[in-house]
Amino acid sequence: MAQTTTSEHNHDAHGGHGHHDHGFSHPMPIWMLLSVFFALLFLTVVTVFQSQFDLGNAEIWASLTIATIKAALVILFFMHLLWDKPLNAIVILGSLIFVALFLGFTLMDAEGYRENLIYNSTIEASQPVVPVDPSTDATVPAVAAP
Amino acid sequence: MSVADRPITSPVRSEVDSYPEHHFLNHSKGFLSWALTLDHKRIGLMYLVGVMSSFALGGMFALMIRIHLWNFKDGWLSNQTYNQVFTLHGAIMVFLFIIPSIPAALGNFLLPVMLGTKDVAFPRLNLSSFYLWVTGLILFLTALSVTGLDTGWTFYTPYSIETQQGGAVLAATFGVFVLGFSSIFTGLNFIVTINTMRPPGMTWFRMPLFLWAIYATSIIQVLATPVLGITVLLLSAERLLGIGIFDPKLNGDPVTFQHFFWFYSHPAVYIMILPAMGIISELMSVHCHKGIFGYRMIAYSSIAIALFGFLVWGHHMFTSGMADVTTIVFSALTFTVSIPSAIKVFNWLGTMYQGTVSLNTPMLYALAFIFLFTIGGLTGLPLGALSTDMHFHDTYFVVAHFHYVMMGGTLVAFLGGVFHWWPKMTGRMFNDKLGIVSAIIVFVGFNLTFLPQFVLGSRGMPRRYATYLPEFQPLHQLSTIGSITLGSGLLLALIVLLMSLVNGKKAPRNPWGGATLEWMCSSPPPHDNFSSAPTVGDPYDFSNIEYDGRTGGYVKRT
Amino acid sequence: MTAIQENLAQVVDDHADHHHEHPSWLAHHFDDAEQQYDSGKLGMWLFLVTEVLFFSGMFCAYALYRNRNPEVFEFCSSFLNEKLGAINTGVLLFSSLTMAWAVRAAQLRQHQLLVGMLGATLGCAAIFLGVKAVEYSHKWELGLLPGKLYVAQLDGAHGPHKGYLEFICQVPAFVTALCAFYALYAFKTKSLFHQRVAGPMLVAGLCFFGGVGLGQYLEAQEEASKGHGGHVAGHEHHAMVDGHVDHGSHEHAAAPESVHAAETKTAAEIAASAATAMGGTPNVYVSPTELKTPNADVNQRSMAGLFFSIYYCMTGVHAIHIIGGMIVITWLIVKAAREEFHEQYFGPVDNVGLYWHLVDFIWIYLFPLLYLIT
Amino acid sequence: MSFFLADKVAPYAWFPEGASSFAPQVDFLFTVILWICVVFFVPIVIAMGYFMWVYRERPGYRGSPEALHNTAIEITWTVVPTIVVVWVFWEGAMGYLDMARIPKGTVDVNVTAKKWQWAFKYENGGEHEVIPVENSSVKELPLLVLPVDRDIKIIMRSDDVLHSFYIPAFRAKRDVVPGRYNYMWFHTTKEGLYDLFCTEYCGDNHSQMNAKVKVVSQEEYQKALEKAIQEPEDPLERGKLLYKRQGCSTCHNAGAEGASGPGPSYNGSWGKPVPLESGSEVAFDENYVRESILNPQAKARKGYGKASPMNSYAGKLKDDQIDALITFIKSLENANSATTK
Repeated sequence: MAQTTTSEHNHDAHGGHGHHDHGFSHPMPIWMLLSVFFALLFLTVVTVFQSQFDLGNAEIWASLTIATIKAALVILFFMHLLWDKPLNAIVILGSLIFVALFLGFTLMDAEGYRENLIYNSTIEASQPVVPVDPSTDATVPAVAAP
Repeated sequence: MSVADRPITSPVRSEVDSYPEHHFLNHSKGFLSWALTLDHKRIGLMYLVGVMSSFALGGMFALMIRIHLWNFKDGWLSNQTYNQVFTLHGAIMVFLFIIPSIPAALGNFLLPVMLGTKDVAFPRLNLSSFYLWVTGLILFLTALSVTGLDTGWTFYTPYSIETQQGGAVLAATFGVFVLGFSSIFTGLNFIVTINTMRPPGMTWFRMPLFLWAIYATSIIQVLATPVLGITVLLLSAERLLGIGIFDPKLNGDPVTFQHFFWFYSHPAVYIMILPAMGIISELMSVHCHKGIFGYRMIAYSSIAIALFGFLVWGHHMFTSGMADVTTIVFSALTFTVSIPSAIKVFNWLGTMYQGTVSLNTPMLYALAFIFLFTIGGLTGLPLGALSTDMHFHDTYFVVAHFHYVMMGGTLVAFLGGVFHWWPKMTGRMFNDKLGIVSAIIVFVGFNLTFLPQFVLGSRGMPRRYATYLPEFQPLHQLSTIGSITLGSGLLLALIVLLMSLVNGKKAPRNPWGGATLEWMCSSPPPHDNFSSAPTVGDPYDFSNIEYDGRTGGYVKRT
Repeated sequence: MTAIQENLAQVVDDHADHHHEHPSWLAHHFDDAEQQYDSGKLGMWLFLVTEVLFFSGMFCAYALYRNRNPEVFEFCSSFLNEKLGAINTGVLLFSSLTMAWAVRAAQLRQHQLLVGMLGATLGCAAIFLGVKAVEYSHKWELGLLPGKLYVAQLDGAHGPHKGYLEFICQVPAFVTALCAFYALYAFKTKSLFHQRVAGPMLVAGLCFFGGVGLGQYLEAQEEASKGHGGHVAGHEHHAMVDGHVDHGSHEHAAAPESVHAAETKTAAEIAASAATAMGGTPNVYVSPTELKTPNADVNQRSMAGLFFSIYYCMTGVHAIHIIGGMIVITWLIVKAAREEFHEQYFGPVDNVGLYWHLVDFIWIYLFPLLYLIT
Repeated sequence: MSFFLADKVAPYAWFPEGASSFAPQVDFLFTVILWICVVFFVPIVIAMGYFMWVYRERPGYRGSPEALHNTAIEITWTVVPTIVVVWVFWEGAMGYLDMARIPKGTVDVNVTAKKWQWAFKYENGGEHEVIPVENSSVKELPLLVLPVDRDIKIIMRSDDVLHSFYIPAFRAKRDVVPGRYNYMWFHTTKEGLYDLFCTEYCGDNHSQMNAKVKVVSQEEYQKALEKAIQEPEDPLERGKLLYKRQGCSTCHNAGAEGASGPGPSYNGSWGKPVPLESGSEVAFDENYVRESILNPQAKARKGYGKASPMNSYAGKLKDDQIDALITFIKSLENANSATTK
């Protein structure tokens, strides 16, 4: 944390990438921007393609993995985190920890009391919304009561 | 002992010569110079006025509740009105008073001065979060005036979806949303200021503990409040469109709402108490004229509390049908929080040891805090332990517990802080004798109000009851008497402060003998706090600070 | 929220008049440019943290209900046109590229390029919104609405309400018109500054309608493939099944043989529906997915309705962030046109860039979660 | 402090008399915690007062600024509380697991909570009866009869919002959550009449949503079960009974009984024309009453459209039960509201 104090500014915080002529600014080389962009595009195509096959549950993980790779590219290069002060990296990664905490506990609990849930309760709001079955012109009965 | 012995605040002191010609109060004139100010000190004062008036409003509701409960039935309010009153009492106190009280009001005024900077990092953001707070206030007042909110401050679904007071619920949820962002931006501002704007020499471990507390608080504000934002946003979508995510009628899950809500609202408890602990650390050391005991332990425990605070929200839901494993995990984590709090209390006592305790108003409030907060903390044990909580949950025991922490803790510390820094903020000394009287009345009234409620709760009196069993009546009446005492004590405190503005002696630079930076600049401080970066020393080194009869305050021996 | 964005970045010219030793772009309470830059940047990262946690709530709801009844999500995601999703993903990625490039341009004092890049970003944002407008209006016409409002009949019949798209487009049309007038004024006065500002704004306005056109073209394609399926099923005199092929056949629409697939499935479904009708357990719909999952009553407010609640919340809040971003970018264009940025002072561009990339970041997850995973 | 010690002097000052197998464990743990609190709190206060006095600021006295740190003592006051809370947690968790693990061979009771009425259904399908209470904000309360010395399992459902089922004497509490079943159990140990509260805020009459629990001997319990299934022959009496048992009385006032609202009163409205929300009028007759029971919102009375909506009783009442209710309401043709509040 120390290197964030105004007293001790050092450009090493910018990952040793020279550019001292630009002061503390650190322009990204164009080739890098473009290659990151095309990598992202490629990954998008891949994820769309893989969604054509039915992989069952694996599909979720496949898509999420690809998405995470893309997200990493965006954060590291476009958002410049690779050359940024470590504190900023800590900040954003820390937030992910708390997201994990939040989702983790809530989902774990929801899974825990799942068997107690009453489904398709015959409360008005959850009636099926198809009023009439054209073949037998009679109202389709509500979902069976528990 | 007679008050006059203590030279510090005695009214018969020689004329103060260090009163500044130009300071932030007379830096510029006119309404706009306040309404559009970017000066953190003025914003802090505007917050101070704001939170104090919303506290008055919430307190009024509290008295209405207590008076209604004088009789076990046929109180002077109808059930509906009673529900609306306790809802607004809770909502106003939590969202409009406690959460912004110390960080936004005192924090805004003190943080840059204690840190030795000219201002916070983002003055405009600072001003806009004040106006966000005002917007939230207005929305709450609309909720109050439209139909009256009757959901309880927790907005539990599905009641908040089904209640007839739809307009009020909408107004209030939007209000909470806006207030949430106000609080986020304050926290964000403080974190950045402390990280990037510390002057040379102000290392992390030369920061006053109040700043450590504020820093820890800000972390919580930034991390937790957004979840509240999305929760109330989804809730208002429930009301407007019926999206059903929290509505069992649409297979939505009300328990999930409680998870969402408490993921913010439990850490919020630490948003409320951490800055209070910070204030107490300052008050104890300054008024004992002795360095704080175990500086690093207190600093670390603040951060520890902030982080552990995120792991325990489930203890608000022990009976709500959480899965058993979650329940037990949360109970275990709950106890981890109690340790750092205990450490702080012991350290404050250690600070008094061999000190030079000046028993003036701020110090008495600080001592009251230690007494009340200890009770509040200890009564948390039976609530964290699962089997006993099954009995105490949602009873008056809980009510008494969190009032001991929130009010006996945060409010008392807030008052102590206001008295402590009042000379710095206004440049006026208050009447210390009357201040002491107010502190004592508040202390007595508080215990009279809330001690009986522990017994009520353990005997099974549920919360949020407009009518109750006759056998509970005596204790309720005792509590009501206490609440009136408490109210009058608070009123007296307010009068003392206001009187000082009229006929208070001009305050010296350093009336209490503090060693932190805010006492180095004049009272009230100049517009830019420090013309040049101040020399930073150990914030708790009192060895060379001596009383100076000519100024009626303390000076640093050079 | 945009006001906040401004505050975060705008602090830089905060009452500079008091302090003449400071350059106009350096706030009086900062010692030097780097301190100001670091503060702004840390502030922005912290704000992004709040954004992440803000969205996490909705991701939590998604995970919860998907995990609770996956068949609903399988069934419903077939209503989402993944072509539109993919196009939008590409558009957002490109806008991220231009935004990052804009930061570089600001650092290198390439003012003309900077304005261009910001304009491009603005345009992409507009295209994205245009496509979204088509998606939303189409779903509303089908009655695919959140929660209580969900009234989809699944017989392919569009609801009574038409012309949602026109309704949505009114505001953008008005804004574009304003931009056009502004552009006219700019070119009349020949002021380089006004031209630099008005140009991108007008382009962006037009881009929105470009996006609408694109979206409608792709939706039309879908309609066509559906129409065929519907026709096939039409032979069966079973309106309900008809609808089912419509939506069920989304995932097959890509390849021609899918139609046969749809046909064969259709037969199976009639049998299924008939059987269940006899059996008494009521079936509100028959879908290809049903053959996999016994749970047949997905087409209710409490099932499909819940999915669309989550869909609209997530994409809606994301869209609001896009609009916010557009406003801030416009403000940046104004500053860029004044050539305010240089290697000592490019914080605003950098910070808005961070915000914009985060919006992209969120979408990178939304796209597969909502459109792809079936 | 004195009232903490009150626990010693008067054994029942602190808790209501325990009547379930949970009570001993809970009371024990609480008493232990109480004394832990005393052990921590009293020294703290004494030290505070002592320091306040001996180190007070006075002429000619200046304290030493040393003693800012003492590793040994700091470790002590970190470790000791840790050990204590670990024990407290363990004890509490064990007690909780006992409450959570429902044994076999229980006496089951179905509990349905709705605004603002508890409904109890026994294993034989019988429903709870209603007993009058004096000196309270309500006139009568539903009565839940339980056998002594048995494991009781409570199966809870809510019709509308969150409620919470709490019997202080049993030290047992569990929220009743709409959209799911919640379960709890306890082992009754003492005969007697106990209070049952709703402890989760549920709206206007939350504080009147109470009930009485009567723990009786096995034989009496059997008698109660038989009594529970039979309804009186006379339709009027039967209607009166249903009016209370089905919770009509929580919203509608009839004669001098029942709550005055949110629902309209039955008094003196029979046969007269009723103004509706829709503006039209309808005769208050068998047809109207029957429809209002089965589909309450169909013809909402003028001024009651905004009241918290009544749930349909379709499927909950048999035809002859509805007829009995009609007879009862008919009997109120000339009754006038004696109740004020």
